[in-house]
Amino acid sequence: MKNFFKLLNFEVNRFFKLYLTLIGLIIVSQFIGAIVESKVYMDRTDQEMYKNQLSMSQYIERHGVFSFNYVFESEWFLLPIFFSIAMLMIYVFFIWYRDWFGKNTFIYRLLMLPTERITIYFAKLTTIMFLVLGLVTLQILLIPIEIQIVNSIIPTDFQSNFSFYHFSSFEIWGWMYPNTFTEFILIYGVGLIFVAVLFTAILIERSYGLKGILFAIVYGMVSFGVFFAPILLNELSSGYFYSLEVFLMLLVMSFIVLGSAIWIANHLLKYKIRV
Amino acid sequence: MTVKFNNRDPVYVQVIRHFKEKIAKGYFEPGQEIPSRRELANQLKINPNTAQRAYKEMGEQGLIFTEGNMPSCITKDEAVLKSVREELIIEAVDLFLGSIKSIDVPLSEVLELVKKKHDAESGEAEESK
Amino acid sequence: MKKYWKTILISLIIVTTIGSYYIQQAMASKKDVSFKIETTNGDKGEIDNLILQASYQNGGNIHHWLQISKDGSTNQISRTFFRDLVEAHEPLMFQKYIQEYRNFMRGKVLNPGQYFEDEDRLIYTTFQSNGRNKGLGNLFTLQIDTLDKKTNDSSSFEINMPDQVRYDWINERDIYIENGKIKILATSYLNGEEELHIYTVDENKKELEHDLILAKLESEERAQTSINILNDYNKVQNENYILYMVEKYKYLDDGERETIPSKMYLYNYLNNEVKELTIPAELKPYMKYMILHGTDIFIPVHSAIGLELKRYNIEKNQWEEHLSFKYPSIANDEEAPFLQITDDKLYLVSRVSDGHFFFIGDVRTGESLYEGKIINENKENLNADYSLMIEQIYNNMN
Amino acid sequence: MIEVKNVMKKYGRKQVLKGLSFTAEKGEITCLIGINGVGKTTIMKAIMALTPINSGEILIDGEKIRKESFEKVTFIPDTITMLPQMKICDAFTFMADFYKNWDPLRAEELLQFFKLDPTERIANLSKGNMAKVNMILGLALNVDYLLMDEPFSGIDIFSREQIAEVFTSHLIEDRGVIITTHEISDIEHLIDRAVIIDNGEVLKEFSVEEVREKEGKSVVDVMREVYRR
Repeated sequence: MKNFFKLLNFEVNRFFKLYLTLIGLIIVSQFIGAIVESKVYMDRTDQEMYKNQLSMSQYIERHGVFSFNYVFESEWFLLPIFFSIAMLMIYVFFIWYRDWFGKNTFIYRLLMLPTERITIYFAKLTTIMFLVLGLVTLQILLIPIEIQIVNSIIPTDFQSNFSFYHFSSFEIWGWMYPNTFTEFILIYGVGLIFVAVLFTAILIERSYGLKGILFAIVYGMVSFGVFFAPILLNELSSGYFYSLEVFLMLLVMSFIVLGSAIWIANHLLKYKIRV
Repeated sequence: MTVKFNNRDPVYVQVIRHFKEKIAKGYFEPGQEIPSRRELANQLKINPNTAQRAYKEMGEQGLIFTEGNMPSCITKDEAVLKSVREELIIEAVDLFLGSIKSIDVPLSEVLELVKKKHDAESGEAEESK
Repeated sequence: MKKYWKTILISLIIVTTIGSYYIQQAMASKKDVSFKIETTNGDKGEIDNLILQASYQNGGNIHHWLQISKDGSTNQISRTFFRDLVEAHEPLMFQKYIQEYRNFMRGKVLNPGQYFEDEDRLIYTTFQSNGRNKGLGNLFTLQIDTLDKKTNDSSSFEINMPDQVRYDWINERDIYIENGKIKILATSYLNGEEELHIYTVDENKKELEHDLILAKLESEERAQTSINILNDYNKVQNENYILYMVEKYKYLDDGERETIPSKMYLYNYLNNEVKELTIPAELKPYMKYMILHGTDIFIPVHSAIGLELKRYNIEKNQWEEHLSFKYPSIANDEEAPFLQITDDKLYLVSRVSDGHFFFIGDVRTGESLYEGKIINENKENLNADYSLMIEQIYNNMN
Repeated sequence: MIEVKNVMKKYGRKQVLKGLSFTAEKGEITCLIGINGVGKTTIMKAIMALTPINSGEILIDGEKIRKESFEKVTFIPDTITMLPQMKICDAFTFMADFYKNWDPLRAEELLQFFKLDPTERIANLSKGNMAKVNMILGLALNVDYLLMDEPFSGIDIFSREQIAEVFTSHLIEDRGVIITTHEISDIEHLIDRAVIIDNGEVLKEFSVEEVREKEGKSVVDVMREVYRR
């Protein structure tokens, strides 16, 4: 356990510089976005009002007040998020391959540590989740600030009130910030399983070389299949099962998939891994 | 001290011979302390186990002695020391004789030459001092 | 310890932030939009067993579903993930079915038009297409599942529709069962043509006995014609009559469509007769709001002083003098008033300045039983221009 | 004692180890000799469970390798096993973090012996110094067995001498050492036992002193014989 935390900390530190730059990028880009979008809106409003000689109230009649979607659906806001997601996706692979193909083959050291090798797997897995949740948190913290920025630019009459549960009505937010904590756990749980399966696939490749790539793909597809089997089953039986039943089946399947991913990874690291 | 070892004779044998020479030359006084086997190994760049072996042999031959866990010392036994010296001389002479046998010259002549050469060298040695 | 500060710090931030985010969420949903019914007049008892299944829009176009009863409203934003999983969002009648007949209801489409219920049976019928060969239409098999409500055992049989019954899809509207005959009212579509059918099945012979076409629309006329069935969509019990109109309309330049004089028909399950209803000219504009109730047809006419219910009795086939319910004008064009007549009771919900007016009247006597208001309890969570739509009013007793 | 019992291993079709066996005693320096690519490194990896074997078994003091074993036997590969961006001292803290039997004093001593600066980044080290640091990472662990892969290859003569010196010091004493080389002459006098390997098999396993004593042959002589066969 102690070693797990040491490794976790170690892995986090390895990514930390990059992580900070990522965070910086998001903050800067989103703040710029908030400013630019609200300025653009105000310019448009002024012109409109000037052109057709509208009073503020008349204008609001016609066009409605400022909506935060202007900001939250702008590239300024979304691109850095997608970029971060992409980065983390890449890092899921990098976090392993760097230890083999890095300038110094650090994997020697990792595999020779006097601790169960699966601990390394868990540490790396946790690291990824840790980084993801870190960014999720960052976004929660940024939103209010951005609202402040917007409201400092937009005159009060044009402001619309924004509360967090409307937040979850944009599509991606619905996924990133589900309404209830239960859903939060479930969604990020699925994320965890996804990463775990990828990790195991990577280890398969690392253990069996070229052949491994094939195995890895097969393994990946099987896991995917097993995971979605309940939904498929329900489709085929044209909705024979009630959603609660489907959910419970999914739950069981997820545990099977996750369990097997860990079991396989453990076996590979113990007996099959190659340096 | 450094020694050039050959690869064919056992290293420990070569170490012992090296010690005998030192004794004969009188670099080692009787009862003088000698380096621990670790130091020796380090100095001669040999495996500590070999050094150990060498010391063991020398102990058996009575060349060195160890009291309790005191560092080992060169033996004080004159007889042994003397025998070491003789052993070396005899070895050398045997070698010498062996080589002149092949070209059979009368001993007297040889001895002449030997004497002359020896004096000359030692003479140079004198001057060089 | 101190060389772990980064990790520890970040973890703390994550936990606290996400934690407080969801605590805040919970808070937000506590003081969530919630409606309550305020009695202004009449017998409170009227609403004791009523459940109004409704949805409201708060700006944007997301429908938030909720149920309003005398004890206020269930708020749906705070609905837990699991309440969704137990079909809490389905119409109440089906929630009830699923609770009581869990196995029978498996994999069934929740469309009232496909169900029939009386005191001892629940029957479900569905047309299953054999796949999709577009153009020529699909062959269909009619599946009929019967549940004996007493013994709770179910039986099922299938009938292959004859070859001439070829459609792209069939949409069931109503089921009527009388001594061994199952009559299915369904609209069938093929290459843009629309037909209104009565399929008669003999329960015991298990065969299609009769296929009656009530109405047919050619693909070209469908652009400005449609077949509207004016029966209560949610009624699964027998109704002897089907009231339907072939509505013709034209589009005005502002995109609104205007009904032009159209024909209204009445089909009688008992004798398979169709007859056209002649509507007095002055009522024609309101005909598409007609409501069939038992042997009466009602035409609501909203006026300044309240509501007039023109009444036509089918058996006597004559117009009888109308009922009128008096209440302050509720003329309002944003939200069309909601009208429902069940068990001789008229339920009306209509937008008024400070909420929604809720009225219950007796359609036999025409007297007002109840008047009240549905109002939003905490204004701050709802924009002024919110809209509330009543989907259906249920009476828990039956 | 490390026992390697007829270990077989394939890489794809190529049979790299063909039922190879030998033993290495604690307190002895055993040298695996053989030209490059005969599977010397593979054996070491196999001992450390860094590569799977197809058959045979490897025992360390009679047990299969477990996580505890890594406190008992360590491997010094021919590349350094720390991250380039680390300082030498960082590397040491890492070791101290994870290994119970990391001996910081000895690490210090070795740093001084090799005249290395602990604040130096590993990336900036010369090849020779990197090899030395790599050595320290292994030597400063209080392990019974040390596996060294080609510690002398490709580094400058002085570094070699320094490293060679380590072998004659208390740092090695009483430990079991397995060392691979394709160039025996540097260390001929340092080793106790030699295991001559050629394409995946042990050609001869012997104690060097014995051979010198009984047959008056040098290790190289023996190699000549066995290869000629």
